Amino acid sequence: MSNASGPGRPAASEGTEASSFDTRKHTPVQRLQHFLHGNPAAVPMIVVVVSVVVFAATIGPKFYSAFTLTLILQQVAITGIVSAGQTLIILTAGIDLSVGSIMVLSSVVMGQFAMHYGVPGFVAVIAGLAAGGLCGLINGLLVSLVKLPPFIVTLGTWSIFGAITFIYSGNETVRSQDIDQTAPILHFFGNSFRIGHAVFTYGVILMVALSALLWFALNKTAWGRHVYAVGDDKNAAMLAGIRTGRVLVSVYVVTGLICGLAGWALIGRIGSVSPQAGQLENINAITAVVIGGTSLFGGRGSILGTLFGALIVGVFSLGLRLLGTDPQWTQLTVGALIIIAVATDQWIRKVSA
Amino acid sequence: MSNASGPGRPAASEGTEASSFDTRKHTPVQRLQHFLHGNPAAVPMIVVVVSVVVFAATIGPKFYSAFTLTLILQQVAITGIVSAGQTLIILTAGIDLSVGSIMVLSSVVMGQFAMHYGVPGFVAVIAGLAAGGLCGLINGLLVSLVKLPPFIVTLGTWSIFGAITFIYSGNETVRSQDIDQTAPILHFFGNSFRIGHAVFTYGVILMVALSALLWFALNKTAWGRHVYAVGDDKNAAMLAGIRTGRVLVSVYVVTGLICGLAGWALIGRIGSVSPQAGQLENINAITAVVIGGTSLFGGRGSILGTLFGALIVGVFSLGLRLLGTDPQWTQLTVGALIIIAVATDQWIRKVSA
Amino acid sequence: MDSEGFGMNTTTQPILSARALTKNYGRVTALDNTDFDLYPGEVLAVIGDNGAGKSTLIKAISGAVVPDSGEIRLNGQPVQFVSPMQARDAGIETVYQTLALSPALSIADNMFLGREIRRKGVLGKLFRMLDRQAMEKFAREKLSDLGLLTIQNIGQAVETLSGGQRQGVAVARAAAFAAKVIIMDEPTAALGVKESGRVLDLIRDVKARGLPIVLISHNMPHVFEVADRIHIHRLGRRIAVVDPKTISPSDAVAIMTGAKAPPEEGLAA
Amino acid sequence: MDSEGFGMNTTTQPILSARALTKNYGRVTALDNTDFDLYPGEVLAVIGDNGAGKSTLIKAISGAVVPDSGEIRLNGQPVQFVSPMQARDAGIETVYQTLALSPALSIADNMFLGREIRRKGVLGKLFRMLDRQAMEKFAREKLSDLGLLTIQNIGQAVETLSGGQRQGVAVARAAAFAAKVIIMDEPTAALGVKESGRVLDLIRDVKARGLPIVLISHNMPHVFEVADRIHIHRLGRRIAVVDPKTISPSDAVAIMTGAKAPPEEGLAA
Amino acid sequence: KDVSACLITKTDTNPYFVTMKKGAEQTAKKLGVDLKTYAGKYDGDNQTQVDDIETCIADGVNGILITASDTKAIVPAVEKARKAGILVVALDTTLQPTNAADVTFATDNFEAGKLIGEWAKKRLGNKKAHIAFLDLAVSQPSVGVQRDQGFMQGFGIDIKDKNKWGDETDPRIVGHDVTGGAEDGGRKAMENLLQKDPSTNLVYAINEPAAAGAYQALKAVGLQDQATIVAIDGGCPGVKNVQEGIIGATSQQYPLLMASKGIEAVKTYVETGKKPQNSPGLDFVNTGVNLVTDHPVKGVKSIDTKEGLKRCWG
Ligand SMILES: Nc1ncnc2c1ncn2[C@@H]1O[C@H](COP(=O)(O)OP(=O)(O)OP(=O)(O)O)[C@@H](O)[C@H]1O
Ligand SMILES: Nc1ncnc2c1ncn2[C@@H]1O[C@H](COP(=O)(O)OP(=O)(O)OP(=O)(O)O)[C@@H](O)[C@H]1O
Ligand SMILES: [Mg+2]
Ligand SMILES: [Mg+2]
Repeated sequence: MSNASGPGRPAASEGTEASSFDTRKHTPVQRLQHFLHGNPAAVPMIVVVVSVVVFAATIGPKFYSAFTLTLILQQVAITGIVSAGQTLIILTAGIDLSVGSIMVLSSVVMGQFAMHYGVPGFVAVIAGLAAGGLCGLINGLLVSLVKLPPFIVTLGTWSIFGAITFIYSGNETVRSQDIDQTAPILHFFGNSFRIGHAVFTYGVILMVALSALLWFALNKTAWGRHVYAVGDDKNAAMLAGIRTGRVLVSVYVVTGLICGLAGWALIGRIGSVSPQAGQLENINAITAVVIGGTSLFGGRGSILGTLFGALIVGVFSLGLRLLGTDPQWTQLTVGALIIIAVATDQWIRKVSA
Repeated sequence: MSNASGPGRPAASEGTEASSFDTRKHTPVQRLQHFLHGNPAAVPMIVVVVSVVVFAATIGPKFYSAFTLTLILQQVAITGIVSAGQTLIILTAGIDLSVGSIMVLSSVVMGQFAMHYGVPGFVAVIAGLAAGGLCGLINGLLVSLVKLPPFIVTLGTWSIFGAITFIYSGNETVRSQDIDQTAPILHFFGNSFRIGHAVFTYGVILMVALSALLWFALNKTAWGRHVYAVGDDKNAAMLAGIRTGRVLVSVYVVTGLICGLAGWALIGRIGSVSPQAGQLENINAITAVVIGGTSLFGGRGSILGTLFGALIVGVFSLGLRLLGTDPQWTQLTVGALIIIAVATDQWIRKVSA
Repeated sequence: MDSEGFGMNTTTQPILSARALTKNYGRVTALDNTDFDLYPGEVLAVIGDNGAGKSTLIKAISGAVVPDSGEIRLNGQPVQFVSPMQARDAGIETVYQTLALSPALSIADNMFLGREIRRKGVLGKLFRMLDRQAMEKFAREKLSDLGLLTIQNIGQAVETLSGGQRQGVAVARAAAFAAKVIIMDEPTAALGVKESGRVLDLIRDVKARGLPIVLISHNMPHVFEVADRIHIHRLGRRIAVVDPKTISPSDAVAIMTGAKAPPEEGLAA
Repeated sequence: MDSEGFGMNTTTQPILSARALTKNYGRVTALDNTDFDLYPGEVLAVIGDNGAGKSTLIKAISGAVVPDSGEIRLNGQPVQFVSPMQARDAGIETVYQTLALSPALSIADNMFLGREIRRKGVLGKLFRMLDRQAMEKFAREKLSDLGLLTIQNIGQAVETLSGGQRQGVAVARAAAFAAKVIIMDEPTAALGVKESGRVLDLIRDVKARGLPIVLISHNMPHVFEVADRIHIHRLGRRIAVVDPKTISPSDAVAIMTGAKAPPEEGLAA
Repeated sequence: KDVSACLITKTDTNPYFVTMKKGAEQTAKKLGVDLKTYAGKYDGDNQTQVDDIETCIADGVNGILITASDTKAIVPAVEKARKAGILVVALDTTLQPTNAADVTFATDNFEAGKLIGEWAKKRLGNKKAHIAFLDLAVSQPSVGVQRDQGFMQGFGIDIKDKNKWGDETDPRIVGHDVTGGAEDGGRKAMENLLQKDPSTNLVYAINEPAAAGAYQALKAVGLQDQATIVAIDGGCPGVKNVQEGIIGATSQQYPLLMASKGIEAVKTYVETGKKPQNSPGLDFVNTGVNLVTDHPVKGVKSIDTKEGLKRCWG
């Protein structure tokens, strides 16, 4: 009666004869593939480890030092945070092209409130986060109430939020020194602590904590199950009694808030508030999610995969820079990397299906 | 026995009783909706006409002149050509983020061949078109053989082709005057003729002719039917005996060639060969296709819709400029326009289903 | 038809009834002023040609589509469901023709979709953490109670199950949670002979527990095996209600396809 | 089983046969070293539980999946189809369980998918222009020849048809173009009583034209109504071939579900 | 002792920065300096430049040469590098504040704009000006703003807020449009503004590629003789265009010079600990701007195109 080893075997294998189907020997390779199939974040994790090892062997201690490795973490923190939000959206079979615009808009709101409206720093932060949440709400309502394709909605709001940022800020960059004097809380995520040579900014902690929190929410709460269900088959989820509209709106709002957090962390990272920042953050985030093994068709993927996906890009960017590669060649390599990562993932899934 | 007016009515309406289902009166509004539903390109066409009328009424003769209206055609020609290719891809349920890169790469190849390899102009053109086709072939093989999602493939090749363009050209701009001396054929599509005050460049003619040709191919040839079938339901198309792989590859190659043509037309429009041009052409093209009413899920849409979609963006951009709107506000308006256009389209389809 | 006579000529009151339901999809009339009645404890079969509007009827009753007009009553009280959630909360469980399962989620997750059990204490209250163990235990019990399947791993994804096993999960979910009514849309369409038999057994089990059941099916032998009354649907409306003990399957089919006029006393059965 | 005996103990040669076909999907064995034989002019029914591998078997025969191992012969000649196109070109037409229609295309377009008629002359040769008129005329003829449907507008999109009408288009397509063999996978699963009857009539028509037919169905009455021989599939392989005239439906089901051992002379029927 | 340095440019697609990179590489080779090059992904991409600076710190270089995309926003990262003992050399554009960098080899972009503004004013004489502004991007990166506002000041337009364009009310302004600093954007922007005012007779272009695009638009309607185009950069294709009368005048900058001086400064600093002297009266080393034109006007110093071609880049 054991069909534990053949989960795909349907009703017919329930009888005693089923055993005859399960006696095929599994080679170690097959077992590895099976493991990889069961753990979607495993492939990107392995790629991270392998690439660190390869770069360390090639470049030596300059790369393989606590300082450099934690530097990579700092460099991917913003993208890591934004792509955590992007993962939620893509899990619902959506896509959000406006994440970068929301992030910058939030940071600009924080800067303007703190510098020009004379409110305390934490009020400015709350205003910025609220702006992010509001942008997410607009996206979410257009997607769930007006039922427009997310690609279109966020293609539109990408322009709109971007334009609002420029108009609202008057293209003004707020200087780091001024922030330090008026509202140092805006720099919170830029502060760091050291453990030996390793340097961790609070932005890095935020990225890791946020990923852990979302992992918990996605896997251990009803909301998380609903997010997967909506992305998997929206109509089935609706018929099964899930309020799909609410789930969608909540996902876009949460992502908006996460982008707001990213905007706050961005101020910490670059010091100043610049309306010009983050113009490619949407592409970076989608790249991280995709390399992390989340399906653009929704319902399949993991937040940890995304974290490793962002790290892969970070490791490659820094590694190639330290190797002295030309920026154009780095761009070429990252392009090839995206394709190779997804092809590998696909191959593993196929063989271990 | 007439169920002509109720195509959605299934088997049960075959009998004589069916008539009882068809006696509902149809108001003029309903009839209009039905017409719009049957003609997917009608909505964007109407939007073009209405917006021209509104702008003409607001701005006056500065806008509503043969010269200005043909100027809009010139301005949208490049995007119109590229989005004709993009339409093909989106009809197969794909998306091509690399179209802009392919276009620029092709134009750079033409420039380099003509200026540095001393080959005759038409050979340079052929080399450029071949480069475009080759890029399309690479995309097509990755999509159809390796079976990677088109979004990922072209996200990767977007970077790759872009990097190759810069590496290959060494960022060198070829000046218009030098082209005129060495290979004037590269400027072919920049030439124009007048009819009264209306000015038509050959680039505009190319856009219109290409759209007409693709309209014919999509609607009047087996290949076109296969493109729709593959986008509609790839598996069904395969089982019905269509070589879906070949169809997909052919679509990507044709789109590559069209991007090559766009690269040629680009030289005519801007005079010089510049590796920096066309960086947002992929977004422009997707926008035009989407506003033109083609579904991102494949199988539904039309090349004429895309043509009107490109025109809508062109009309709005120029109209808003003439109204004296700031560039920022133009960006905001175009973003809103995308959302409104698609929402309208959706609404019409829903009510007239 | 008599859109007023909610009491009809039966002594008991219907548990679930509808009057004059209409639903148009654009120019297609899926429901055309139709009535519906389900009495306590009975198995009501709904039969009709392809496209007659059977699925739309039960979707309207279960909140999955909102009718354009008409009235629905549960235990005599007018109700208006605008989402499947509301019908479910009112005790009506439905097995849809399309099953409504999420392929990538586990069997237990699917059984509890939208009514998950949370952990006791702060983990559940504050962190809203799921009680996986309790859910899996319950799911396993329900599945084996019904004797429907012998699934080893209740945590495996539904997409790894065969069509029959999936149907089993959907049926078990409805049977486990239904408080008032179970509706099944073609629960045996994709099933083999053995699997179909099990679903019919389940229907008898549920009936024995006192719950009324609505069964939509094209399979006349199945219908005549379990139904107490048969609602015949044609061109978007109920044209007759017949008693399977007094009508032959071929006559029922003849009425359904329009080859034969519905009996005079059709609606009184 | 006898993977060598291609001649078997019948005097006529099978028109289509397979030996030792195996197909694995990852860890699932869909076909397990199975055989298959179809003789000229016969209606062969294939029955089996859900997931027994029936659809996979006919997909292997029709080029829609490539078996991992095994041999297929058409008229005694080994063939290897790697795409449905090739099987079609060899005269084998298939109605898939999923119908394989393109919803957005018209009925005529669907019927000619992959074998469109081109215009005469330069328009067709050079511009490869379709001859819509000829295609629509042919499609209308075929559909009414078969008496299957009364569709007014042959240019309407398949998505506007009901399930039964769609099935009709798929069946008509296969019947119109088949030169050697027609395979039908559950052609009546989603159909009402009347529509099912028409498909069974069509099967008899086609048989009368001398073409052999493979019919996969869960519906025993249908199977016993039209089949000349019944291939019983279980756990990925053919376990018996029985004669519907000498076996009762319940015995066939018992063999199929494993409740009864296959007859000794099972394969000789 | 081994000397190593980083060069971080705004982008590596604009020929201006490509030239700068080439210049730096040549000098580095000559002086035996180990040089790695980095770049942002678009004009205004501050984030990547921050990443690049950090990488250079991790790499343990002696000096960083940077053309900052956002001259204010980059400052904290620069401070970090200086704290790590690295000599930071700002090239092309001064940081805000200028002394955030150890050394600056720059052209004053505002000054460059002012030169063409003054030239245009004199060149136009008494004719009523209709000026079209072809700017860089909607996001108004600082280089674009400085050039634009410099031009206005040189021309005698009240610039209001010096830190943004578009707030001016002078009736001579036809309008602003953005070009992305490339030919296709230049052509479209010119067409749009010509439509707004067909009597446009003066065109300010952010750089020479945009100017080339604008010329195509003017030529297409036969207005190339009505309108004078001025630009900034001084690349060889641009100077040739001045020579042929396509562009009236351009402010030439010297990226090669900046780059080689930057490398030299790093080398000297490592060997002797000395930093170069600032230009008199300035808080940076001015590598100079020259107005290149074949139509000199009184009171504005300029060089002709022959001289310009000798000193051009790219
Ligand atoms: N979402 C929809 N949009 C448009 N038309 C629809 C929709 N759902 C159902 N219809 C149409 O409404 C009519 C009734 O469909 P319904 O599914 O209720 O039939 P049914 O009796 O359940 O048929 P079957 O036996 O095939 O399941 C059909 O003509 C169908 O095409
Ligand atoms: N593309 C596929 N990928 C993975 N597994 C598959 C695939 N196609 C079929 N299978 C599996 O192969 C087995 C046989 O499937 P098949 O569809 O041939 O069964 P069937 O006899 O036609 O069943 P049914 O009566 O439900 O149509 C099943 O376990 C099924 O899950
Ligand atoms: Mg139904
Ligand atoms: Mg099957």
